[in-house]
Amino acid sequence: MKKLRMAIFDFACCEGCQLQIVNMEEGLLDLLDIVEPVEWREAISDQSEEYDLAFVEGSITREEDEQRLKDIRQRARILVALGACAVNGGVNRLKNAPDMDEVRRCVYGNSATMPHLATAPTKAVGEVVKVDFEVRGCPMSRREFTYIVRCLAAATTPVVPTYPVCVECKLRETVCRYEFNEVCLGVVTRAGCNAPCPAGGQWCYGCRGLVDDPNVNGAKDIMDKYGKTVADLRSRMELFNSVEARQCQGQ
Amino acid sequence: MMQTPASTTAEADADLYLPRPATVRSRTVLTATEMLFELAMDDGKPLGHMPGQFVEVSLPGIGEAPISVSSSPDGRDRFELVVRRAGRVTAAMHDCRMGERVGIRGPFGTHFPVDGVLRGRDVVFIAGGLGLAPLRSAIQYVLNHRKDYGRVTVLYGIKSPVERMFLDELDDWSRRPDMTFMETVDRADATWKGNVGVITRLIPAAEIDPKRSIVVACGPPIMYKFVIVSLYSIDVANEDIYVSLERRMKCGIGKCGHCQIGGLYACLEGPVFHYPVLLGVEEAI
Amino acid sequence: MTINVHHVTRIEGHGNIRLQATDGRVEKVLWQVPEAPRFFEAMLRGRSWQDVQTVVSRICGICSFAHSLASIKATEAALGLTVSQQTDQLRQLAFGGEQLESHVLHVGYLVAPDLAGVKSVVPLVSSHPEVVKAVIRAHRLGNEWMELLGGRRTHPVSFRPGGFGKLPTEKELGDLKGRLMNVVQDLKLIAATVTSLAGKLPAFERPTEYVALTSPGCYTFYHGQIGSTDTPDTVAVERFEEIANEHVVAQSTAKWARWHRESYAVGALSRFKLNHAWLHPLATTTARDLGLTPACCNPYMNSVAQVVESVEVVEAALELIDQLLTRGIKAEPLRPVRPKAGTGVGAVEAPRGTLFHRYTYDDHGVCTAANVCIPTNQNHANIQKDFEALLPEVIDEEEPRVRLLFEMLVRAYDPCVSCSSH
Amino acid sequence: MPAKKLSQSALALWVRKLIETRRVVAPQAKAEHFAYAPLSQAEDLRLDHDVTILPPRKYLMPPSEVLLRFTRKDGYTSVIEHEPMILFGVHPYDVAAIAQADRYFLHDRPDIHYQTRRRSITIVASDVQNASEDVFAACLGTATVHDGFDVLLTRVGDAYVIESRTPAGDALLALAQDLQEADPVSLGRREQVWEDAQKLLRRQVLKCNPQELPALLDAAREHPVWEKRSQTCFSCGSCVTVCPSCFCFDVEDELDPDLQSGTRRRQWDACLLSGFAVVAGGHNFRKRREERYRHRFYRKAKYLPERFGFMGCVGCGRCVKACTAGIANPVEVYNTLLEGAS
Ligand SMILES: Cc1cc2nc3c(=O)[nH]c(=O)nc-3n(C[C@H](O)[C@H](O)[C@H](O)COP(=O)(O)OP(=O)(O)OC[C@H]3O[C@@H](n4cnc5c(N)ncnc54)[C@H](O)[C@@H]3O)c2cc1C
Ligand code: SF4
Ligand code: SF4
Ligand code: SF4
Repeated sequence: MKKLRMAIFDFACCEGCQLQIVNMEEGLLDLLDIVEPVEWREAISDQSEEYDLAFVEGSITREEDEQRLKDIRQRARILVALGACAVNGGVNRLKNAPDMDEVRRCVYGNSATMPHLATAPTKAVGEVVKVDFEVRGCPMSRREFTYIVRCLAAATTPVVPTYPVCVECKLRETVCRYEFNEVCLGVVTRAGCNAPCPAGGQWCYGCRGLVDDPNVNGAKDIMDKYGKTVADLRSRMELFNSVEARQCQGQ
Repeated sequence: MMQTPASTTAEADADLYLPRPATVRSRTVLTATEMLFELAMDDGKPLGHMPGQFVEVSLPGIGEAPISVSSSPDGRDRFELVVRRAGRVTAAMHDCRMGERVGIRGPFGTHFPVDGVLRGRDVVFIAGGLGLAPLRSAIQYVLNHRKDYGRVTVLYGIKSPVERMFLDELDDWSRRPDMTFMETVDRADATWKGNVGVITRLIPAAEIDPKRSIVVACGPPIMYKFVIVSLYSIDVANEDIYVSLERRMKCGIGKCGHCQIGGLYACLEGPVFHYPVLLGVEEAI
Repeated sequence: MTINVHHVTRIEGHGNIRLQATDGRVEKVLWQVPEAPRFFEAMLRGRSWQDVQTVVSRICGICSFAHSLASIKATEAALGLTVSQQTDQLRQLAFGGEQLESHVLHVGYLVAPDLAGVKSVVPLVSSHPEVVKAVIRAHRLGNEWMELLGGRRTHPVSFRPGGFGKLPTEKELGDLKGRLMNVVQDLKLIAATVTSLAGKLPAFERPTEYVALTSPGCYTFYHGQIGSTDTPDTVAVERFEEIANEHVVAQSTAKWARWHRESYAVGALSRFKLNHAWLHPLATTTARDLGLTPACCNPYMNSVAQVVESVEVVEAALELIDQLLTRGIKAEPLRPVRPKAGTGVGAVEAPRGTLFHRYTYDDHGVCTAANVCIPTNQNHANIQKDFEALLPEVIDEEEPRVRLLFEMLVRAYDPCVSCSSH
Repeated sequence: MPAKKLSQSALALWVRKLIETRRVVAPQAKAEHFAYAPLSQAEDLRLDHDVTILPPRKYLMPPSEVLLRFTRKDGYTSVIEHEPMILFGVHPYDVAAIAQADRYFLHDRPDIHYQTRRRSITIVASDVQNASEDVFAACLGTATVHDGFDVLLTRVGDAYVIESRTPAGDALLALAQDLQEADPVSLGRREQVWEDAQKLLRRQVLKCNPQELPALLDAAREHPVWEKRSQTCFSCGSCVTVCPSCFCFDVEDELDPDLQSGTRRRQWDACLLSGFAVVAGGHNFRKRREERYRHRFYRKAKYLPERFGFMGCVGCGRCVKACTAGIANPVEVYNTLLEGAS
């Protein structure tokens, strides 16, 4: 079987998703049996003109980055968005505000107008170019990444869960965060991560994005039941799903 | 954890989930999305199915999908499947070349009563789209034993002319003096000279004698609603209707729970149902 | 000679090297950071005290534990929360895992190819299988160690303001201890390999100011005050803005810092220079074997200091686990927090150097202002100064060699460039 | 074998002995709750547990289990996994649920994956010492059981009455020291425990005889309760994931790193999940929340009883707690239907 020529690129992000590839440890060696990295700045010093499989990590926050991304898209047969930043903008969307100049001043003070500090509202990769597949999560799950790469190498379509994180909590016998009186987004968030956050002692903050048909009405009722407000829910949802959070009305 | 290599135990033969090897003997493009496969079990034995039954087709690393047997049981060691490219397994199946191995479980499920109540009666087949695939098995069977049945009518409805399958057979059917074949398309194109409109239009025109006929229908979920109403309008009784239903299936043997239609299992009590059984089963049609 | 390295490889984030010289005369020597800035300080405004660490952890995937812990310390300081000794020790223990993981990653995957004269770790898999396996094992242990204490390897979830959301069991700590004892062999092999290749590191020296947290009696990563090689006085972490003096320059989207001189350095070498006296025995021997002395002013030796620290964190962890197990792990449910207005600073030694977070909260525990000062920010100016000193020294060498020396210099700092443009 | 008696300390010694000889799986503390897990020391055993988060079915039919291995070259082979194991401390309602699973998987054409695991499991049942706040087993006749286990333990004061029902059970008892004949007083107290269980395991009260439920449901398809209660359903499947009487599964292939071989696995599935009845092309046979929500009750209280003769619910109450939205409680649903019916 011919190895897929793989490239990895990053835009505005923490590069934690790429780190997951290194974190596969010995599994990385297995991966190298089916893909050949031809460009991966963080790990190797090669560059290439074309790729079968391009992974793009990070959000798009500048005009020049849109161009770079479009160029990558042109060279790539399959383009996969890697991690929340790439899939839906992730935490980077939190900076989007009506007044971007004010945002620049907040960080760079008097120097904010210097041209190299220009920034635009955060976009997900899919808002700039066509994305063929997504690996969700912040960071993405190593298991899911491996699975998706294997599917692509075997020329079949990966199937990823569309049900909420609660399923995985139940299977792990994790005690529900609502029992600790905490606002957990697991009820409306796509599973596939194996629910590490509730198992690790924290609520799910929704990094994999919402399920296809989130029952936000249901979520509001739960807030009442546990003495929380929709504002609590929305403020947590904003972290990784600011677009949806804004649509979630309430006091 | 202990693993018993099952090939060494007698029990392995009894593993309901273990596919048996079969080989692709030929493949024929039917339409842009449908392909006909001729398969033979590697053990050389006939599949042993009845018209209307289905098999579970496995491709390693991709998965399994239920597919109706489209050929009539005729004693040969070959059988035919029509596969529409719909998802993972069916797409990978389309990539299967001659000589490639697939896994087969089954045949499973109920069948059309070709050896039972159909005998001696007028038979009306109503096929919507891919529904022709399973019905073809029964149609062939009936035609092979033509003298056992009364009038034979086949009504075939399809979205557009390019989706017609088995053109030679359709042609043959339309010429045969011992049967009636009528077809219609939802949308005609430049080449199409025949009927245009939904399949129910054919029903009044088919001169079905409600007293003598048994109707056997197979098509997409939406088709049944209209076909049944139309059959009522020509006084066909519930007792004289059989339908074949499709549901999601993960085992084919009544364990996985996916294909439940109310309390019925599409893989055990179906896919072929005597229509009265479905009356009052809200999820059925 | 014109050298333009557009995006240095094998570092975290995007940085460019721009060198130009004619007839032995330097015309341009620049360390550029074109990384897209992310505006985390702006993002934090309006976030609840409970969600702040979740957000700031995303500043850096490689040192997310450092960010989470600095963040939690800052939030606790602002809200007036105190934590138990157990919590404090478990956090320190967790942090050791990140130092090991990060250092091994840097030395084993990113620096080693240069020493071996190849472009990535991939060829080393076949040319140096034993040491690559040791690197993978040590890296895996670092990761699993982090996962045990932090709930995940990257972007931890078990640390919560006031304590832990989930505690490790005594059995798990016991198991970790056993594995830590085993990893010592791997670290020795890695150190020996680095020793054998240390000759490949350029003999370039440029004294500068070295800054790190310091806390007498302990080779600290987690507590302490700001120390410097330029002054015997230490400064409270709450005053970090006065020592970092962050400013914006045209060649970088990341801010620069300076204290007593035009630039200063943070990171493993700085920590070693300030705190070497308190290294554990095996780490002390390792430093000696590697030829690392407190007088060292060679920035390339930062990677060597990381090897020493890898040993140090394992020794320190073994000690911590013993103390924790002796007292026994006690369930300490999180106490409800009543938010109040306040401001607080948290500082830790991230693998790459000193990291500061400052937050201001209002009465409802909503963050109204934040300032985050990253190790690599504090190093950028120093990298530039190193560049300026190095180029004249090597100006007569072949272009590829010069290019390599500069790339290696950048890598030696283990820069977290995207982190610095947070 | 006639009933015997074991002191608390003898019980602990016996458990220690069992751990030495075989994998023992038993309820242990997990946060504020309990979960079945491999027992490494007798001290961790919690026979006083109210209910475990997941039922013991996770050992009879693991959440993810290999059915087959395949290679591209050689095709498929069955993988029959099993591990001799003692399921220790199983509450009566869970024993009843295991009997249901036996019936479900072994009737007609037996599932040998289930069968092989099942045969290698020895069940030490335990009468309930502390009732969970949601339990209603007594309403469904599963507060106590008289078969379906190998050994039954019942706490009577400071001691246990222990009774073996099978040769496998006898073999376990043979490992116990200080076994005494159960005296009439202890046996009498055991009777009392069984009698009390009928009151204790009735924290929720079903206001009809379970046999009446199929008929009740027959007339209730259009009842507003489905729509009303399912409004807040998250389609998270928690209620069925924790259910000892749910058996639905999904099957998936997984490739090995070399892409040339791999496994076919079955995973627990849940009819409450939105994709459960979706077929290729996207048609969903149970598209609306209320349809999925309703299906669960019909499957449990109508379809399964009609097909297999058992009600697909043993009254453990796990779903009540597991449901974040608080709508899964079957007793509430059936009682609401009853109100309308009367
Ligand atoms: C009794 C029966 C007879 C059928 N006969 C034929 C036939 O003759 N020719 C033909 O082309 N198709 C037939 N189908 C439909 C065919 O099974 C589906 O198109 C096929 O399962 C899609 O699988 P996939 O892996 O390609 O698609 P994916 O969408 O990738 O499927 C994923 C999984 O969903 C399940 N699934 C999806 N769609 C269906 C479905 N419609 N029915 C059951 N399970 C589904 C399968 O278990 C599959 O593994 C029949 C279905 C049934 C139930
Ligand atoms: S998705 Fe999360 S982990 Fe991945 S790069 Fe973005 S911030 Fe980092
Ligand atoms: S902790 Fe969160 S994800 Fe888990 S069951 Fe509870 S609500 Fe669902
Ligand atoms: S539990 Fe939630 S926050 Fe955690 S990884 Fe999963 S989706 Fe992301």
